[in-house]
Amino acid sequence: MIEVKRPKEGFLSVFAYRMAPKEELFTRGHRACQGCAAALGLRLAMKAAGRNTIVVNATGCMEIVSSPYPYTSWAVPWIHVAFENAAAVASGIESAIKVLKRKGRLDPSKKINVLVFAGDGGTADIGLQALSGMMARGHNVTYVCYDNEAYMNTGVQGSSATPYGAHTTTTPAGKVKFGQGYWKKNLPEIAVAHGIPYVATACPSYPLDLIRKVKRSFELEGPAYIHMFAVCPTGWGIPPAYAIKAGRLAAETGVFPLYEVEHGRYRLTLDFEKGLKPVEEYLKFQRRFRHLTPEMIKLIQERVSAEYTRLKIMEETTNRPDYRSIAGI
Amino acid sequence: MAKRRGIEVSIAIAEAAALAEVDVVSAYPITPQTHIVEHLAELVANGELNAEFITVESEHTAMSAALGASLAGARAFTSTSSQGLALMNEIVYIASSMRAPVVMALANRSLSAPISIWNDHSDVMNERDTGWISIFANNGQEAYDLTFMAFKIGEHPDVLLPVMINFDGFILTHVVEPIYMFDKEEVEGFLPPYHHPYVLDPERPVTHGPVGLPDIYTEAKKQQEEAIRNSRKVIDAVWKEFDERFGRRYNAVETYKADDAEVVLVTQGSVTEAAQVVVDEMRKQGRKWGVVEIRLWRPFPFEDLKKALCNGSIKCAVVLDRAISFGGPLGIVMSEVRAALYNLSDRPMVVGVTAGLGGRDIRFDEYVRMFELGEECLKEEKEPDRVIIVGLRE
Amino acid sequence: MKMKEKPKWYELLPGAVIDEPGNSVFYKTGDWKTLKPVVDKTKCIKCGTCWIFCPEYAYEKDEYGYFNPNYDYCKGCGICAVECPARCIKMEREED
Amino acid sequence: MVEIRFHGRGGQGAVTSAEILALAVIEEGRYAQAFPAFGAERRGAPVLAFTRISDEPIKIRIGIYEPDIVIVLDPTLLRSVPVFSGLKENGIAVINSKKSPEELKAELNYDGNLVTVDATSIAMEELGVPITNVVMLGALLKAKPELAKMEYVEKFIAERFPKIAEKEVRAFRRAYEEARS
Repeated sequence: MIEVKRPKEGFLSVFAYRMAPKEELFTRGHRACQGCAAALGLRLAMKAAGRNTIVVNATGCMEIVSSPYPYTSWAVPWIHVAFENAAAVASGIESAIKVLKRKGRLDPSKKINVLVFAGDGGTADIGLQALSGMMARGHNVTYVCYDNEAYMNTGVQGSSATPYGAHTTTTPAGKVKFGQGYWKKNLPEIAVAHGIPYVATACPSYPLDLIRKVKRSFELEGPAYIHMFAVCPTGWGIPPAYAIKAGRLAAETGVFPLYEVEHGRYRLTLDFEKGLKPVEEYLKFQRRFRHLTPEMIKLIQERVSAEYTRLKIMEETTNRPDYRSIAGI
Repeated sequence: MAKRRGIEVSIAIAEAAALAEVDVVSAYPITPQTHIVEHLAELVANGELNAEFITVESEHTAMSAALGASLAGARAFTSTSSQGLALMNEIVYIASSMRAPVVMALANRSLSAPISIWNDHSDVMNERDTGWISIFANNGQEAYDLTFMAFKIGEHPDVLLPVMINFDGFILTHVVEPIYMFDKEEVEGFLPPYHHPYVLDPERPVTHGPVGLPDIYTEAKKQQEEAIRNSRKVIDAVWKEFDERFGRRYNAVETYKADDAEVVLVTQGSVTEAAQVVVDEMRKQGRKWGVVEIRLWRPFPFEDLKKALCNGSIKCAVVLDRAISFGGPLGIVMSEVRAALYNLSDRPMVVGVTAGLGGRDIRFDEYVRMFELGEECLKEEKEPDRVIIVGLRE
Repeated sequence: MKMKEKPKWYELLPGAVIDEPGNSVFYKTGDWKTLKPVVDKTKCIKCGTCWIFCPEYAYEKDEYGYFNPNYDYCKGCGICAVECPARCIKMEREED
Repeated sequence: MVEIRFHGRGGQGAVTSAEILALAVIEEGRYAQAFPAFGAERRGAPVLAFTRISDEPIKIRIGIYEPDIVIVLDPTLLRSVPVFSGLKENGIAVINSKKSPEELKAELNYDGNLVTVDATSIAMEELGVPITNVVMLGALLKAKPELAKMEYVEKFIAERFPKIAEKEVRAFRRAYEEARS
């Protein structure tokens, strides 16, 4: 058995106040829904990123709620251009920083982080090409996809990150169709396939873990992709008060495993020695899943278990000394 | 001193961008623009140009990255054609709205379908209302000069708008011809260092591209409209300064033997000089013809055009369109010329023709036909509603 | 806040840039709520869980180390009440 | 104005020779234009390139339909391409062929000015490859010496082919010597 070192802070938010940066760079007065986990995720990510950060925001919930003129919730330089091109705009900004430093027009010793926030639609669907280009070219950018599993900004339409079986307004549960008809696109693995230095999943229900991962992404040179689970009470049909709980359940059931891949080496940052809870616990209190039949739940359970096992195997394999020595980790 | 060199026009355009010491080039290959960006990539690869060359995965990203770089404080350049421009369209509009002074060299090419890599003006006309300053070059020298000056115009603090320089694909891009090229010392001080008053700087955070609720959108658009209208002063000043320093004069509307002409052909781009040759030849036969070129397409030079066309001599202006507005007036430039003169009592007749679509050569006799069409309309005292296609097999 | 909600067109910065970082703090979202969190300080362990999980960071730490909701921003989502490990936060109805 | 049309096959360098000629003319302070015909062809297909030469700035930018000179880089093109199309009455055809002008005239049923040179053999002997674009420029200058100055043409040949400049220039000179009219 290979010993994997896991960070300890993962689940103890009780220590959060002492351990989290106090500075708020995503300021209040934003117009996100009550209990919006994406807004919380941005707030936490900004704590990690710090003041010397340029944020590029794709069109989407977070862009809309944080910048209705003349108000801005951004205490850092921020730019929104369009829906599908946040990674492209970030590529341009990062290139500009690089050349301006080389030409001495920016202080070369000053580290400026470039951080992208985009939703799942802007990442898994319309923005995938731009993201792929950014990762392939190796821009030193951290791309955070806040995944609320549908086009929430336009009123809960299905995206390719919408989970199997979920009801959305374009994948409605009707008499002959039962919600989203295909499996959620695995974006973190697409990012891993680009061979970039850092890929992670995160969830605001685990704030210290999220903060640590965003920080880590900036320590490593090159592109980083962080897939952030963002519970959407409005779109999922759950009480706003349960936003954090729902995220925790997603992790505990294995529906959204928390892991990171650093230079190809996998690590489950939150592992459950006693095993995962059944997915039904996660599914049952969400309105978007309430039409699911036992057969569909079984199908989902099998898929989740298989994916979790695969991750464990990846962790095991990529931590083997022979792999690590060849991969130069 | 500027050296006269035989050079492919594409290479010269790339050299103009290099002369401006662009910081970021982001571009995607498309015929017939490719030689421009290939040459810039080569200059960067050889260390002759200290810039970041971003090999983007689409034109959409090319413009997005250029916009990002521009607002991050870098002088940004891109180049495209046809479908590439059509794909960028969304960000082309946003770039001017966000006041990013990107410079784009546009090798004019037709739009699909059927797919055609050859020259006409469908691509630029499709972007007519995107809020860019848009200027036409007729030959390699002009393409070189105008590209270099575009940075000075767009980046001027009173302007802060992107500029596109149009030159005909293949017809100009792939031609080797003599061009006077500047050396660095010679243009010293002409182009100030890049400066944008609201860059993405952690020392002074700004929010770019906020949500424009109905309360604000109209005002934002009005402000943008004023900006491009006011850019005219800067454009004229930059062209004047260039003339004073380097001895080549550019005007928003260029006229050729129009003073005593009865019929003029109104042109844009490389057909202008061909039309001049036709005028020279036919004047030998006593035909009083001339050429009026709309070099500055946006902001539209209303006053200059009125002055050029309502000179007391011109009775008919035949406008040569190189693109089609389907189901509309057909001729885009024709409509604009007609609209510009609409309320003038002494205006000439405006006749629209189109030719040279999708790379079809316009031959000498076809130019003659265009002028003659104008003469026929004068004789019949009838201004046709729609554009006549010249050189069509019927 | 010096920026205007309804500026004239010539009062806008180029591209409608906002040059007042984080000025949404002047936009109070406190009137969104129907329920408001009330902290029972006798049970509070001052851990800050409410603070870390609040999407609005409505909780502010006072001089005694307690975290108090700022009702100007609190939207009344109730996350704090659910997450509080000491169970010291109750959601109560806003007064009429 | 002199208008010249180059006939070659994609990859044989017709465009390069059209450009070298234009560059040599421009170097003298005169005016020239060189450009390819912009087709959809790829390597191997018959292609065209053009050069215009003038003492005045050149304003015409369409293809050349009535050339003063045609140059045929590859003898096999004679079979498939109407190379004489539009050639002016007093125009010149410069053709890569082993045959003498008389033989070729009879064969092609053409009685205008004709210059031939065995460019393929020269290219094989001097360069080791049957690339005849530069070689044919030698024959062209023999046919019409006032087009451009030999030394400038050689200068741009050397610039374009820095690694085999000497060989290319030698081949060019041989063609100039060996061309028959």
